[in-house]
Amino acid sequence: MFGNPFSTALPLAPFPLMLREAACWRGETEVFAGLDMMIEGGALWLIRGDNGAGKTTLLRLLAGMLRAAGGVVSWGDGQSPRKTPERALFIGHADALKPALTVGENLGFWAGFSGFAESPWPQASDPFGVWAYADVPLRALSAGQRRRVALTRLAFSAAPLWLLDEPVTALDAAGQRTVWELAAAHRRRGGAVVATTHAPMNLPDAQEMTLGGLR
Amino acid sequence: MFGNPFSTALPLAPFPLMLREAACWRGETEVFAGLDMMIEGGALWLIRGDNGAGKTTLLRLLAGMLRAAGGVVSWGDGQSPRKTPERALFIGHADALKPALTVGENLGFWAGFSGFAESPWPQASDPFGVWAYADVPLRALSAGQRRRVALTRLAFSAAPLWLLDEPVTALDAAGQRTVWELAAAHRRRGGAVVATTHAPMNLPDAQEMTLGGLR
Amino acid sequence: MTAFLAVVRRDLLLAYRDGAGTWTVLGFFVIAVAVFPLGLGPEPQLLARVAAGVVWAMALLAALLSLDTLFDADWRDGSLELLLSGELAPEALVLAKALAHWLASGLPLIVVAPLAGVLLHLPGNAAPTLAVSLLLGTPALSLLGALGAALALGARRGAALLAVMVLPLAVPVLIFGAGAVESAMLGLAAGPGLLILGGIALMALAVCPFAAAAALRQAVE
Amino acid sequence: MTAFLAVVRRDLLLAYRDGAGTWTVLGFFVIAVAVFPLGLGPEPQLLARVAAGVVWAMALLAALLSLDTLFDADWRDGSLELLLSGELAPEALVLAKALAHWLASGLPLIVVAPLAGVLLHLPGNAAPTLAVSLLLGTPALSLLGALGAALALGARRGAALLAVMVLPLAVPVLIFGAGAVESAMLGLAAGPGLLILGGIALMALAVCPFAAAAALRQAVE
Amino acid sequence: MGKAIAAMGGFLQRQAQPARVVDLCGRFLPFAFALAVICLAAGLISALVLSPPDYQQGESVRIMYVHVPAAWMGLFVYAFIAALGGVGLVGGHPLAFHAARAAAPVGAGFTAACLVSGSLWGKPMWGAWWVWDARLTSMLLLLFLYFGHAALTRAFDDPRRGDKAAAVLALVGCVNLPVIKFSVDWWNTLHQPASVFKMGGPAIDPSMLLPLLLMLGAFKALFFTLWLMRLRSSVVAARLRAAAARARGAAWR
Ligand code: HEM
Ligand SMILES: Nc1ncnc2c1ncn2[C@@H]1O[C@H](COP(=O)(O)OP(=O)(O)OP(=O)(O)O)[C@@H](O)[C@H]1O
Ligand SMILES: Nc1ncnc2c1ncn2[C@@H]1O[C@H](COP(=O)(O)OP(=O)(O)OP(=O)(O)O)[C@@H](O)[C@H]1O
Ligand SMILES: [Mg+2]
Ligand SMILES: [Mg+2]
Repeated sequence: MFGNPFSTALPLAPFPLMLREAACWRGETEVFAGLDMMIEGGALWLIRGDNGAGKTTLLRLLAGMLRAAGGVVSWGDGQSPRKTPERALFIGHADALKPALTVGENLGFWAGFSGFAESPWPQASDPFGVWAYADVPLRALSAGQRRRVALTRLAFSAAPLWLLDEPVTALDAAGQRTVWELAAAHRRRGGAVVATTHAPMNLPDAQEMTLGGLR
Repeated sequence: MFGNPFSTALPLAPFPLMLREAACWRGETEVFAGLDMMIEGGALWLIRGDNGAGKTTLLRLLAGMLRAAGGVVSWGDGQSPRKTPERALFIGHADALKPALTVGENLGFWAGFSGFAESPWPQASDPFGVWAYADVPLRALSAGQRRRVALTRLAFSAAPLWLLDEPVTALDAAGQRTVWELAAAHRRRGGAVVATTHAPMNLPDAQEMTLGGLR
Repeated sequence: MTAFLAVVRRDLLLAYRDGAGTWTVLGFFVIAVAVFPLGLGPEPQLLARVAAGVVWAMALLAALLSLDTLFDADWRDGSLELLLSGELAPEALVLAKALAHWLASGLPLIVVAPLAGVLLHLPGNAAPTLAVSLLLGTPALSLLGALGAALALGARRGAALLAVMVLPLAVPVLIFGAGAVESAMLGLAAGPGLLILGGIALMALAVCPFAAAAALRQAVE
Repeated sequence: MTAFLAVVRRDLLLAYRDGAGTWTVLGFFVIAVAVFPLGLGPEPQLLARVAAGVVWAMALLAALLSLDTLFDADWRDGSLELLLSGELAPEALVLAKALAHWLASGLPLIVVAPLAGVLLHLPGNAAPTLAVSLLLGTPALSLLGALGAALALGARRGAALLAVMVLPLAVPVLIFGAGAVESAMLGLAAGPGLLILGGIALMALAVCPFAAAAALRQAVE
Repeated sequence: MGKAIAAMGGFLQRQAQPARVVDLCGRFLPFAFALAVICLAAGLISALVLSPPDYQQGESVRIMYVHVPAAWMGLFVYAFIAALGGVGLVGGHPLAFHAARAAAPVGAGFTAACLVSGSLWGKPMWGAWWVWDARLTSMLLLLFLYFGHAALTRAFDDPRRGDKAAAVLALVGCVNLPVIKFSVDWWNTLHQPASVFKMGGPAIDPSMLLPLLLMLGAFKALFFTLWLMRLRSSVVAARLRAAAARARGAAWR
C-alpha cells in the first residue's frame, strides 16, 4: 500500500504534535509535570535524562498509550493521541516478537496486520538485512539480530511519528547507522522522529530535551 | 563473608583462563573456530564484532555454560569451566530477576544464595544506588533502573572472572562510569573482566578482540 | 478484515507451535479422561453414569487452562499495545482472539470428545448430542474466557483470579451442556437444553467482545 | 544449606505472589470439585461413590498444572544458569525446588481436601484416610513432576510433553491413593495402600533428584 | 428541567469532594448505627421469643430470621455494587468506586452468612449440610463472584484499574441474580419456593412476617453502618496514599 518508505510521501500528517503543561503519573508517583514541547513535521528530537527520569513515559504519552494526568496533548488538528494511536509507531524494549515464530512469520504478521503489502513478507523493505534469517525461529537469534528484526518494522510503517526508545541498543555500528539513515529519510518525507538515547551523539539539526532536571 | 568488594582481596584465583583452538556451535551452525585467548588476572578484555558474530557465545563458553565443540578451554589449574562454573559471574541480557518480587527481595535472594552476607539485603554494597527502591516491585522499574539492579550483583560476587554482556546497555552516563569503576576495582584485586560492547570506548590498557572476521 | 485474519492466523500458528496451545489442551483432556477410570474403578455402569459430566467438566477445565495466555503473552511482549493501536477495533480484536482460541482449543476437543465418550462407556446414542452440545457450548466458553482474561490482565495472581471469575459465568454452560447429554442418554429430548446453550452462546457473543474491549483499553494504560 | 533455604524461600514467595502458585492450585482444585456435581447431577450417593476418585484425580491435575513453571520461568529469565553455577549441587537444587513446590501446592491441597470431601458427600470416616493418602502421595507427585519438568525444559510444546511424560509415572500414586480412600469408605483396612504410597514416595525421593539434575545440566547448554 | 438537572449535578459534584464525603459519612453514621441496634433488638425479641415455632419444623425455623434477611442482603448488595460500578464507569467519579469497594466485603459477609445458616438449617431439615441444588449452587457462585470482585479491586498496582475491572465483572455477574431468585421456580429443588416476595402477596403468617421484616430492617441498617465506616476510611486512606506518594516523588526520581 505504501511501498518503499524511502521513496513515497507520507499521507498528510497533522503536525505539530503539542504538549502543553503536560503531567504524567506512573502508579501513584508523578514522573513529570509542566512539560511543554512542540513536535513539527521533519523534526528529530533526542530525549535525554538519567535512568528513571521519564523518557519512556514521555514516549508512551506521545504514542497515546498513557493518559496525561494534567495539561494538554494534542495533534495539530485537535485530536488527542489516545484517539489516534495509529499516527505513531512505538518501538521499545518489549519488541512484540514471538520467539516461537520465525523471523519471516513475525514480520509477515505485522506487515499483514498494518495492511502493508499483498505478500506476507515485506522482502522489498529490508534495511537491516534480516531477510537472510527469514526461516530462523526468533529464539535462535542474537540480541542484536533480534533488535534488527524489531526495527525492520520501521520500513513498513505508514505512521507519521516514530517513537524510538533507545533504538540503537544492542546494534553494531552498521546497524546504528542504518537507524539514523532511516530516520533521516523519514524526516525528508515530512515525518517526525522522537528518540531516547544514553549515547553521546552528534546528529546535525537534532533538537534535544533533557528530562528530570529536578533530580 | 567477602565484605566490600572494593577493599578485600579475592580468594586465590587460578588464572590464566586459556582458550586454544576453541570452536563453538549453536544449534547446527558453527559460530567460531580456532579461537586462541589467554585471560590473565587483572586483565580487561573488550570483545567486539558485528551482530551475530559470537560475542555472547564466547562469554557463555568462558562461563562454562556451553561446551566447546573443539579445542581446549581450561583454567590455570587445568580445570574446565564446565566443572567450575562458580569461578565466573555472567551478567547478560536475561537478568535473572523476578518482576513480582521487590528489588530488596531479588537482591536479597541472590546475596543469600551466593552465601554473601548474614543480612538478607546487601545494603553495604550498593554501587548503583538502588537501595532507594528496595521496596518497589521490579516490574515498576524503568529499563535502566532494572539494569542497575542486575549489575548490583557485581558488588557481592566472589567470582574471580566477570563476564559482562553489553553491561552498559540502558544505563545513563553515571551508571556507565560506575560499571567501569567497579571493573577497575575488581582488576586491582586480581580479578579479570571480559566485556562485550558496541560502543566506541577508550579504556586504557584494555585488550580488544574482534570476532567474526570471516563475515 | 485483513488485520482480523492476520491475528487469527498468527494465534493459530502460535497455538500449534507453542506449549500452551492445542497440544496442551488435547493432552490435558485425554489424560484427564484416562485418569478417571483409574480413580473411580472400572465398572462400566458407573463410568457411563458419570461420562457426560466428566467430559463436560474436563472441557471446561481445559478451556480455562489455555486462557491465561490469551492476552497475557501479547501484553508482556508489547504486542498488545501495537494490536490495539492499529486500524482494528478492540472489539474485533477480542473477537479474533476468541475465535482463534476456539479454533485452537474448542474444536480439537469436539473432535476427540466422541473418543473420550467411548473410553467412558458413554452410550452410543448420546454421542451426537455430546458433540453438538460441545459445538454450541465451547464458543461461549471462549468468549467468557476472553472477558475474564482481559479483566485479569496484568493483575497479581492473574491465573487464579481468572479461574474464580470465569467459573461462575461458565457454570450455566456446563449445566445445560451436561444436562442435554444426560437427557439424550436417558432417551429424553435434548433439544431444549441445546437451544438454551445456543442462546447463551449468542448472548456471550453480544456482550463479551464489548466488555472485554473496555477491559483491554484499561490494561494497556 | 543457606543456599538451599534461600531457594526454598524464594520459590515460596513467588508462589504466593504470582499467578501460577498456591492460589491457582487452590482455585483450580476448589473449582474443579465444585464443577463435578454440576456436571454429574446432585445425587449424594453417586457423588459419594466418585468422591475419592475425583479428589485424587483433581489433586493430580492441580499438581501437573503448577509444574510447567517449576524450572521454565527460571530458565527463561536466566536464573537457572546462575542457580546451577553456584555452590549448591544440582541434586540439592532439584530437591529445594520440589520441596517448595510441595509446600506451595501439595500442602494447601491437603488442607482443603476435607472440605472438598464434605461437598462431595464423602463419608466422614474416610476423611482422615483421604488426608493421610494425600500427605504421602503429593510429595511423590512433586518429585515426579520435577523430573518431568526438567526433561521437558526448553522443548517445544513443553507443557503438553510434560503432561504426557508425568502422567504414566504418576498413575500408581493415583491408583493407590484413591484405592486407600475407597477401602476406608467401605470399612476395609486402608493400611496396605497407604504403605505402598509411602514406598512410592521414598523411591521417588531416591531417584528423581538425580535424574532431574542430569536433565537440568543438559538443558542449560 | 435541564436547569434542574444541571443544578442537581452541581450539587452532587460539591457533595462528592473527599472532605465533604468524610463529613457526611460521619454525620449519617450515628443514625444508621442507632437504627441497626433498635431494629436488631426488636427483631430478635419478636423472632426468638414472641413468634411461634413452626408446626412442621419446630424451633429450628428460627434460623430463618437470620437466613432469609442475609440472603436478601447478599443479593441486594451485589446489585448495589453493580449499579455503583456502572455509575463509576460512565461518570468516571472515583467516589462511586470507593463506594463499591466499601460495600463488597460486607455483601460477601451476608452471602456467607446465608450459606452458613442455610447449611446449619439443612442438616436437620434435609439430612445433609450441603446439596447441589440450583439455588444453593447459584448462591455459592454469588460468593465466588464477590471473591472475584474483591480480588480484582486489590490485584493491580494502580487501584483505579482494579476498580474499573471489578465494575465490569460486577455488571456481567448480574446475570446470576435472576438465576438465584427464580431457580426455585425454574427447577424442581429441595429449597423452599418464594413465600414473601411473590405474585399475589406474601403467603406467610403475620406473626412470622413481622419479625422477618424487622430483621431485614436491622440487616439493612447494619449494612449502611458498616458501609459508611468503610467508605470513610477508604476515602481517607486514598488521600493519605496520595500525600505519601507526592512526598516520595522527588526522592524517587
Ligand atoms: C446452604 C444452604 C442454603 C442456601 C445457599 C440458601 C439460599 C437462599 C436464598 C438465596 C434465599 C433468598 C431467595 C429469594 O430472595 O427469593 C433463601 C430464602 C429462603 N430459604 Fe434458603 N438457602 C439454604 C438453605 C435453606 C434451608 C435448609 C431452608 C429450610 C428448610 C431454607 C429456607 C428458606 C426460606 C424459607 C427462604 C425464604 C423464601 C421466601 O420467602 O422467599 N433455606 N435461601
Ligand atoms: N539459542 C540459539 N540457537 C541457535 N543459534 C543461536 C542461538 N543463539 C544464538 N545463535 C546464533 O549464534 C550466532 C552467534 O550469536 P551470539 O549471540 O553469540 O552473537 P553476538 O555476537 O552476541 O551478537 P549480538 O551483538 O547481536 O549480541 C548468531 O548467528 C545467532 O543467530
Ligand atoms: N509500570 C510502572 N509502574 C510504576 N512506576 C513505573 C512503571 N514504569 C516506570 N515507572 C517509574 O516511572 C519513572 C519513569 O520511568 P521511565 O521508564 O519513563 O524512565 P526512563 O527515563 O525511560 O528511564 P531509563 O533510562 O531507565 O529507561 C521511574 O521512576 C520508574 O520507576
Ligand atoms: Mg526507558
Ligand atoms: Mg550478544
